[in-house]
Amino acid sequence: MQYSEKVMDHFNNPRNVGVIDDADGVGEVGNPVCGDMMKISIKVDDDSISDVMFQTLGCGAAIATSSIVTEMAKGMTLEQAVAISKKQVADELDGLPPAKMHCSILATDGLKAAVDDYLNKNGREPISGGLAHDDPNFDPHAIEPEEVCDVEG
Amino acid sequence: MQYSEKVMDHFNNPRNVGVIDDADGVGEVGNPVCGDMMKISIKVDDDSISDVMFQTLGCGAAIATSSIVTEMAKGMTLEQAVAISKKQVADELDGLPPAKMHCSILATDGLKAAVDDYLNKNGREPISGGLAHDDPNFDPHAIEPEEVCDVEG
Amino acid sequence: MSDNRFVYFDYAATTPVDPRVLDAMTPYFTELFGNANSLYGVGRQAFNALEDARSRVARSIGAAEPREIIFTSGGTESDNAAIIGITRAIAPKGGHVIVSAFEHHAILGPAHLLEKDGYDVTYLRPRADGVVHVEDLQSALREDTVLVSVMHANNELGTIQPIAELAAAAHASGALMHTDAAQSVGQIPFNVVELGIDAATFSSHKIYGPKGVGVLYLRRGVRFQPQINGGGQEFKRRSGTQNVGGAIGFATALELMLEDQSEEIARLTGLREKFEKGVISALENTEVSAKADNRLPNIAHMLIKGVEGESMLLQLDAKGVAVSTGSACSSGSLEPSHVLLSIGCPQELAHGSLRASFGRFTTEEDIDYFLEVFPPIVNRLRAMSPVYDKMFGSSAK
Amino acid sequence: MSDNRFVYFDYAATTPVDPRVLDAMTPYFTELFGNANSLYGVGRQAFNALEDARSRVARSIGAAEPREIIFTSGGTESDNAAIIGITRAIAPKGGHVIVSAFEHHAILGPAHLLEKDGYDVTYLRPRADGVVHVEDLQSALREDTVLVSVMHANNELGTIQPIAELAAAAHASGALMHTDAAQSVGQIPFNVVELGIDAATFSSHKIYGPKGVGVLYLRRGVRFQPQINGGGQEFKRRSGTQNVGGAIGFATALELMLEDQSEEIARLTGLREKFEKGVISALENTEVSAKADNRLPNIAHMLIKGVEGESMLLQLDAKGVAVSTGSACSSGSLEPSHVLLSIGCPQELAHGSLRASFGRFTTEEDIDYFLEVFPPIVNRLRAMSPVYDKMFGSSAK
Ligand SMILES: Cc1ncc(COP(=O)(O)O)c(C=O)c1O
Ligand SMILES: Cc1ncc(COP(=O)(O)O)c(C=O)c1O
Repeated sequence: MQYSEKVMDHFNNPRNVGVIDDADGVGEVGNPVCGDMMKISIKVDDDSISDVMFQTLGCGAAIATSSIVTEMAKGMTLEQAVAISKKQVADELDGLPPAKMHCSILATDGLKAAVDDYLNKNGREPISGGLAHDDPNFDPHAIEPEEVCDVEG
Repeated sequence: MQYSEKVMDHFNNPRNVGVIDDADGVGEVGNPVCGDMMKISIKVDDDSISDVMFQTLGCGAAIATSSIVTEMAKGMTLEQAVAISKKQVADELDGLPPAKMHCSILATDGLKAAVDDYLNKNGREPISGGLAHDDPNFDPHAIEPEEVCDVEG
Repeated sequence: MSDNRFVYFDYAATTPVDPRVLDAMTPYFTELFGNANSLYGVGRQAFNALEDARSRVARSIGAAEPREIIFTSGGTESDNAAIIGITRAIAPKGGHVIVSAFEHHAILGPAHLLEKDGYDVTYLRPRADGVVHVEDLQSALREDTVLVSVMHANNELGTIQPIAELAAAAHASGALMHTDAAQSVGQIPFNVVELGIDAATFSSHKIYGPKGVGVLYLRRGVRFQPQINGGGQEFKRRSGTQNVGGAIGFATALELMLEDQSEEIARLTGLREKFEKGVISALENTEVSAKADNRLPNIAHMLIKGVEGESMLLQLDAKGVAVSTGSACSSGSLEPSHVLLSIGCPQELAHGSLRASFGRFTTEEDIDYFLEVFPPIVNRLRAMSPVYDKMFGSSAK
Repeated sequence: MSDNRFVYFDYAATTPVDPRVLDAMTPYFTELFGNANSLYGVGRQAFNALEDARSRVARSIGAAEPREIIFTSGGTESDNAAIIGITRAIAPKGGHVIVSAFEHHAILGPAHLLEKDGYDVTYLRPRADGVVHVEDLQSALREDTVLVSVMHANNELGTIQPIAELAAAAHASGALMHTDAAQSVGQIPFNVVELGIDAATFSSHKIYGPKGVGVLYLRRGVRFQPQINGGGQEFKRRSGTQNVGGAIGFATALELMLEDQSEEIARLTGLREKFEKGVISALENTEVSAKADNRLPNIAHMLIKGVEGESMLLQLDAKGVAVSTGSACSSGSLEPSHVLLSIGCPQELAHGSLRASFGRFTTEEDIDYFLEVFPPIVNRLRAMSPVYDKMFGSSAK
């Protein structure tokens, strides 16, 4: 399994780490029991994301996808932000190992949750269409068919 | 599988090769279909073996055991000659690989057959007690339990 | 603190070939290249070398006879062959097998296969101390138990198992005993007769020998169904043209391990303790994973709470330090180590495990360097976590 | 004629590692020793090297994708895995398998195992020319035939089999096709797509690569049940820490074979013809064993009537010449080669077979030397035989 240079860059120098104190919306997805968890806070200005910060506990891919998604989202409309797909996140990072594709769901779900939280706080309908993490059939362990299992000796 | 130096010596410089033209007894055992065959001819003097020669078609061990058995038999009484065991033959050669132990039966059987032939020609009873090769249950392929199968690549 | 520094703390994953081992092997690639099954000179040379290696391995582990040593392609093959080959030979129609729950996948894999084929398999749990207790084995043994397999030292925790007692219990119940000694052989005393085992697994690349070479020890008289068939090499127990150079590499590597074993035990234990104490005193919420005292000298396994293993590993890598983490299976960092779970470690902690394993070329300075670079990494990752304070911070107390 | 001369005519048994191959492998023993499954730098280097080797092998045999290449411990393991792994995956409850009767024991062994487990196995006989004919395969194919395995070139006779036609026939009947290409790959053109095969076996030590390394080609989509389980390496198809240096050795060795393949085909064919003609003209009652013209450039296989193989071999060895004989299985010189018997050779002739196989370092002078020392050996052995004149002498005519 190999991470792209771009993944490693975002992992080693994650952008927008932290919490926005007076955030307009906050999303929190994942679970420490599963090994990864993300919290994302956004400022919204005229239905566009004007600022975004994240905190993530997780593997290299979880941190890198969190970081890139904050860069991608900044300046987007809410509609655009919730439409970011896991494939777009992976592409933006020059690809992810098949076994790590699920990590991009953490990031896109986190962003969706933050947007819905903002809308909810403002008495508006959610627009994310639901989170993968809320689906009872969602299996964060599900991996792409091409996955190669690496092992400790 | 490894032959001892003594086996290799007897294989490379077999003693007593040939046929005694006026032999008193001749033994012929084995079968070209099985891959080994031995012919041994003896001169008998006062119920002792005064001369002995052999011809053998067969593997290194077949030739070496044939050669050593002629050396062992020369000067022996007929009784002593038929009592030579396959183990004695092998010991005399500093051992044989387990897979080749059956070869010493070829040599001891050949000698027994020659002695019995001599006795028979002289109207006397055979003393060898029978040949392994005459036993319908004799399996020349039977190998020692320790045998290791070597293989061509 | 130089960024060019390379500190290898993953000797339990694999080791470099010792130059002396490589020297011993080298002639067998070129001049002495014969097939050990050929009758002519260059073949006999190969055969003699192979049998010499076999005798030396037998002597090194206290085996009664060289033919109890079967050369294989590695620890994984040896494990598979032991579990399946012995069980199927003794109980072709089914029976009961016991393996510990924290065995390497090379044991668990074939155990699952046997289960699929109708055998009963018990996955015996070690206790929280990281040890399989004899009483627990005794309760698990049944009249139809064919084989018990418990590893000599666990490859993650480093805990050493009471193999002699376990073997005695297995034998008392009429079962055979296999032990996977891939992590222990060479590191600590290992004698098949003293342990009273019937079969054992070794892997060359864990002891400064070449990769792709292993040994299956099979006590004389143990019934066995070969798992790779063909030309009948290795006393008909493992077919395939033998890797003569590899066998010599393994034999040499093992002898070198034994040469200075007691000095190395002392030296590595010292390094390990320095490492463990250093981490615990530098970082809150860290501890040694398994509480048993009887552990390999060379493996430190720790829980670094509130941090995910892979991210720790990658950050260390950026500093030139190679370690492993029980949760680094790329089938997802989501899958915590089955070893930690087997001793009752909660999942959220199991994600943050760190294994540092030391070896022949590890120095005090390596440990010092690690203790310099590691705490800032953990602190940074914990600071980046949305839950660290909540779960482990002083406010959580 | 010097007694110190060493003439190696057993390249089909094994080859020395080419110095260029050894050079390519060497760094992976020491500096680049990482475990290819580890995430840190030295592990990633090993991973990259392994995957590079995989791609190069894939390219060399025309495979569609690198992941169709599975590194194993040798030809024997690949053969076993192919026969059992494919058959059991496709027909877990039984079915029909066809293997040719003159396959290597690494195929016949697992075929017998399948038979024991209730599968039907047909051992398809080649004809007297040393070739498996398509019509014969067609008659043997059944509706429930799962797998056909016919070797690309026979390791004793050197005869090349019509794999493309055989594969087409197998496919037309819904069966998969495996070929054991241990003797042919590198020697003659080999392309998995042109041959239309689903699986193939290769062995490194036959092509100047290291011993203990092989490849199983498995076309994408072919169902397979792994025969060695554990960590899930090799795309879950063959567990065990990979022998990275070995994989690189294999890839390099194969590429070197391809580099001058056509020149070597011409050169070796010339040597083989000189050898065969030289033997026939020097010695009565000798002939090439298999009549087919389409034979490997580098294997001469002859019947030397009225002589036993091992004794011939040992006498040649005393002259520094290494050859092999189909009857040299030490389970008894009494067991003639199953290959010769399969093409209808009478047992008494099969005992006297001689295989001389040539390679990269064989010269004209080697052949000349052989033709000098060989006839006196045969004449001496024939003179020592109690039956030569009777069976083959002029009086026997
Ligand atoms: C305890 C244990 N058993 C088996 C193995 C597998 O051995 P190999 O890597 O030689 O296949 C390993 C290491 O990978 C191990 O640590
Ligand atoms: C045709 C054929 N198949 C399989 C094998 C076995 O390969 P290995 O020696 O690598 O186990 C050989 C050679 O021994 C062979 O010639």
